[in-house]
Amino acid sequence: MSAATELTYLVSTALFIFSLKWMSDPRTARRGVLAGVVAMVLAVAGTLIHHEIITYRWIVVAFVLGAIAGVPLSWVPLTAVPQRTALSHAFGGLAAGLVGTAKYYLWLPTGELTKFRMAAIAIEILLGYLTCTGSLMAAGKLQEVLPTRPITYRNQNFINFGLIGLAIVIAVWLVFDPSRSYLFPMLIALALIFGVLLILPIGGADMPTVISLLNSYAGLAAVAMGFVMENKLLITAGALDGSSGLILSIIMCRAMNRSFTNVLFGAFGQVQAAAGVAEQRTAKSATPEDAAQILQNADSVVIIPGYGMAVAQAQHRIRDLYEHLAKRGVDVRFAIHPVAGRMPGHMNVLLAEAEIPYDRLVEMDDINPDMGQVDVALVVGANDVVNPAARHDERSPIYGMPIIDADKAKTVMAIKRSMNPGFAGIDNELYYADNTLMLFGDAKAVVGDLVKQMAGETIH
Amino acid sequence: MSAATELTYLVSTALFIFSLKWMSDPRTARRGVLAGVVAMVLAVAGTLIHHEIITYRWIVVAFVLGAIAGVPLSWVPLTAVPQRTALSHAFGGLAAGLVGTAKYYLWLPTGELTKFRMAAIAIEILLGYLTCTGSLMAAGKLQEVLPTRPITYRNQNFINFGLIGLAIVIAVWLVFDPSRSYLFPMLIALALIFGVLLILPIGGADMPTVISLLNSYAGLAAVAMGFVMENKLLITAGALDGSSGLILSIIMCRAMNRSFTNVLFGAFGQVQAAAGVAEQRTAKSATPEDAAQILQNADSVVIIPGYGMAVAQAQHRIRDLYEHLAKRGVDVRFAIHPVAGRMPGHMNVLLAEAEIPYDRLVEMDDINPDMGQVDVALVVGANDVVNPAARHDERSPIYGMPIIDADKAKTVMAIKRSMNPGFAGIDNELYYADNTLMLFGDAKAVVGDLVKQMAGETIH
Amino acid sequence: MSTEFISALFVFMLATFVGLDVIRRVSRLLHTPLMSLTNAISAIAVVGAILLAGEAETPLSTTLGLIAVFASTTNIVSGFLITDRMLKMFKKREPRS
Amino acid sequence: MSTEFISALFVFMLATFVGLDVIRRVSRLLHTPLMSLTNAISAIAVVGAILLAGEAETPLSTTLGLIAVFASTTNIVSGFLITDRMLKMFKKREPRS
Ligand SMILES: NC(=O)c1ccc[n+]([C@@H]2O[C@H](COP(=O)([O-])OP(=O)(O)OC[C@H]3O[C@@H](n4cnc5c(N)ncnc54)[C@H](OP(=O)(O)O)[C@@H]3O)[C@@H](O)[C@H]2O)c1
Ligand SMILES: NC(=O)c1ccc[n+]([C@@H]2O[C@H](COP(=O)([O-])OP(=O)(O)OC[C@H]3O[C@@H](n4cnc5c(N)ncnc54)[C@H](OP(=O)(O)O)[C@@H]3O)[C@@H](O)[C@H]2O)c1
Repeated sequence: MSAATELTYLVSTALFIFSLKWMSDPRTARRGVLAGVVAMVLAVAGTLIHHEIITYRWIVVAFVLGAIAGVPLSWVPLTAVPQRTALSHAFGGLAAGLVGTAKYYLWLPTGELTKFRMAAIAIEILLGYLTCTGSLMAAGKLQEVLPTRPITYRNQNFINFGLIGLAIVIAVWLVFDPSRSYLFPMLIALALIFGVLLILPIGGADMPTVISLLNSYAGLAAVAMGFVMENKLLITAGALDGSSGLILSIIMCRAMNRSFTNVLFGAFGQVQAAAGVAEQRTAKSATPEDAAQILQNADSVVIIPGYGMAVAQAQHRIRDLYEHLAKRGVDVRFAIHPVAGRMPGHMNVLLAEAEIPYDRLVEMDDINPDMGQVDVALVVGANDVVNPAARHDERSPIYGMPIIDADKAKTVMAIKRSMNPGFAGIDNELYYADNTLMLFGDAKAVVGDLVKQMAGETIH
Repeated sequence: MSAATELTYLVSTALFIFSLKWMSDPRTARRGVLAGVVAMVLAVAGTLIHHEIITYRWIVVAFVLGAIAGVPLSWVPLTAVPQRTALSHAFGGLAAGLVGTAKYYLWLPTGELTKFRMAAIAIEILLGYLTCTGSLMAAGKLQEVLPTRPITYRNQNFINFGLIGLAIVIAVWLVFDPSRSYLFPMLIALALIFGVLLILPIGGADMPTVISLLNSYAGLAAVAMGFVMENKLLITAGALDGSSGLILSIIMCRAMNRSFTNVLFGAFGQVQAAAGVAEQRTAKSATPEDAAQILQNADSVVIIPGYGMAVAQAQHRIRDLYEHLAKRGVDVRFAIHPVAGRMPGHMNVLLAEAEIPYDRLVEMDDINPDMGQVDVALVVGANDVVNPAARHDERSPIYGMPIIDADKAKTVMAIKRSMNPGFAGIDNELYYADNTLMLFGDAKAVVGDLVKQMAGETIH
Repeated sequence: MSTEFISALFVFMLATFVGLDVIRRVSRLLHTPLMSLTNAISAIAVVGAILLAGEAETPLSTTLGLIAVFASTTNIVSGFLITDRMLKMFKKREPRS
Repeated sequence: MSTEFISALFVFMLATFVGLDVIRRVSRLLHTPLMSLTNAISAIAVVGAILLAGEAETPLSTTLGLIAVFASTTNIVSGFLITDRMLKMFKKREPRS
């Protein structure tokens, strides 16, 4: 690497760090993106000026094609963001894997394959290809082109661990004798297969956790590539990435009060589905008219959105509702549970899309103390995140998961289509509480009706 | 460097980082020290196993002597901590300077002095020797063996900048032609002299700021040494150190609402001393009896310690006072101003020494909102940090410096020996306020009397 | 183990420290954009891909390299674009008033 | 400029990032102990001093090295001891009850 290139890499690294630093606050976040872009441009430029680069034409072609493919990928609706992320992790993993593969076959004949390089390559391709197929599976499950429910079979974990064990043995073997080139394709194959098997038993709703785990794998693959190519930029950027993925998945697990192992091997969302038999208690339901009345007469309303709002794309209607109530001087806040929806921060993005100012969004820990004073808690397509069982019922699969105390509000109104359980597949006593009124129907439709009611009244 | 050494260095670096991380909380802080010790031991051990080391005997001797000199240095009374720190910065700077010097004369004949190495050496010795003499001066002023008031003369800044400019010119010259060995001693001399001149115009009470600035210089000198010796551990540890010193001095400047330049070239504490002529207003003073009465009948008391408490070593008496009042069910809290005393966190350490539980110590920003409800604010040897002028008097030299709003308390009692001004050398209207009672005398004595009063009463 | 390797380790360790610290302080509000931002950053693999494709040592390496370049570029472009698109939506002041 | 130098720069930059982040989060309560802890850490110069003294290339270098070792050791010992002494004092629970 020439000094020029190395220095560019240095600057690029610094910019990547600032890019992430600036994400700590919505006001600086876009600057963060800019920094990231500049950093990436510098990285590419610095690499292109590297003397050993001889052919540019094809690279440019690849750039152009990549851009052409990339732009539409950025147009996906926000509900499809998880899939998109998964998909591009697949690309990232693939890239890492391919580079590792090529390096192996380049160095094999020339005998440049030191033990150390071989080890790095082995790690790179394992992580790379595993991430590739794994992410594809995840994307498939999220897009529901694949069955989202966990697919399990006897000795599943045994088989998985067997596979990965075998892969490691082969990797070690290669490290000590890189010339056994017939082992290399086997390694690749194992990585690809393992990626698939790893995701099979994981329920669709656990995908976000898995995705950010895959994100950190992709990062680590880049780090390994950095060790292979003795390239510091790859190492730093990869490390930033790896830690990010790791922390996000930890946050999600904590917020669900579950362990990594439980997420990865627990086949969650299947066993419990059985437990989802609702005892025959009766839930009171209300008409949009009544609901609109109650809302308008309230002093303070807390809206608790959940996955259902995302599915129904109800955020814009909710914005209208929010404005109607605000006009009437009702104090409206939104209570955001860290794992409401299907990815971290899911609700924030949707509500932001509907131009609801983010200073109206309150985090769980900040709103819970006030819930007692709230007149109306309007639950829009949320279920597990407001399930009181998490507080008191040891036997419940979500016991211990922190929830939003909607039940403490004077009146609770819950919008959902049926009495069906949510992601955790368990019944929710909140709906049977005396102070709860159900509003059955698609979230978008129901909220729409509420707004009509109010609009109607404001007219005559 | 052998791989073994390098790896030890890697671990050592990690430990240094954790050592600082653990300082973020008093509960883990001591573990932090342990980590630091282990890291240092590893660093030394890793270096000793370095193959090129041939003589050990003398090194051991140096270790022993160093330890012998070091232990007593750690016994100094807490009020002398700033001096001690300054003194050992002097040692640190000296070490860096000497190593740089030696390296120069080692490489000079062998022609190993690349431009880059020469530059690194130049920076190392400049910072090193400057830190050495500068810290000695600082220590002298703090110990008051040197006049603490700023020493100024005409064109002072002009001369200082001239000197440093000259030093830089010489350094650059050496970089381009290291063989001009006669320049090297001049560089050393200039660094040494500059260190002295830099501190001369700075008032004794500004020393803490200067010390932590010197701390970061010492760190940067170590970094430069790291570049000279191509030693990563020196670079990382030095960088940690450099950033620490920098941040601490920034915090202090902020808390005094002053700029670096003002601290370094403002000759603070001299000009204002002139302005310290108190207009003839009368301050009410009270007897210990009255004071004890008032304190016992209060529901809530906030004690605001300042530099005077440190000088008088009154913290133990204050502990007694605290316990007497606590026994009587009075709610006693301590309001800690970030720059009360003469070094950051000065008050915390003294009060901790007196075994006052640290959950009773409240930071300025947290206590100020409550000051309005407080019955008695007991100011013990604090002055500037409770001077209301900082809030409203544009012309005051401390205008804009955040203060503890003692004046808002229902009753204020101020313990000090006279009406003399404090560090900033300005009059304090608080003492003339209607709700203020002065308790004249040495803090230790006065608080002692207060305690006696209460003890007395508790008996009969 | 070369010094080159150890200094790589140093860089890796320090970068991880930085990463963990920085990410921990990202506002919850922005976790979804963060995911796609880091996703774009992970496309840094493009560097390795370019080197591979550009040095054009064997047809195999060049082709694999080019595919990798293509794949990573897609991530870079889509990743940054969508992140910015999401962030554009976050508004503090009331929209219409 | 050798790669060795640049990777040194990398290490320096990253370490600074870490340092600034870590120090910023040190509790105000502990700023005095922090000062003496970092003061002890700055005695890392002992590493350079040992190398210098140990390689014993010229009398001059050895002597200077030894003095440096002495000076830094003093800092290490006194720095860590006094820091710990101060920290021992910080108690949360009420002393006598
Ligand atoms: N956010 C993350 O990062 C993340 C990651 C992994 C797992 N998870 C899990 O996902 C769950 C999120 O909880 P949540 O309360 O937000 O969602 P939830 O528990 O999955 O419940 C969603 C509810 O919305 C209702 N719904 C679905 N479509 C609807 C529509 N079109 N209109 C109205 N209602 C609709 C469903 O009831 P009906 O079918 O009766 O309408 C369902 O009960 C948690 O269990 C969390 O652990 C989250
Ligand atoms: N903490 C830091 O890091 C730091 C760093 C640099 C500068 N400073 C500066 O230091 C000052 C600290 O403010 P401060 O209010 O704590 O102290 P101060 O403003 O210096 O006032 C101390 C007061 O204590 C009194 N005093 C001295 N000896 C005493 C004794 N034996 N018994 C009783 N009273 C005694 C003095 O009045 P009498 O003479 O009448 O007794 C004096 O007015 C601020 O101006 C700050 O900017 C602090």
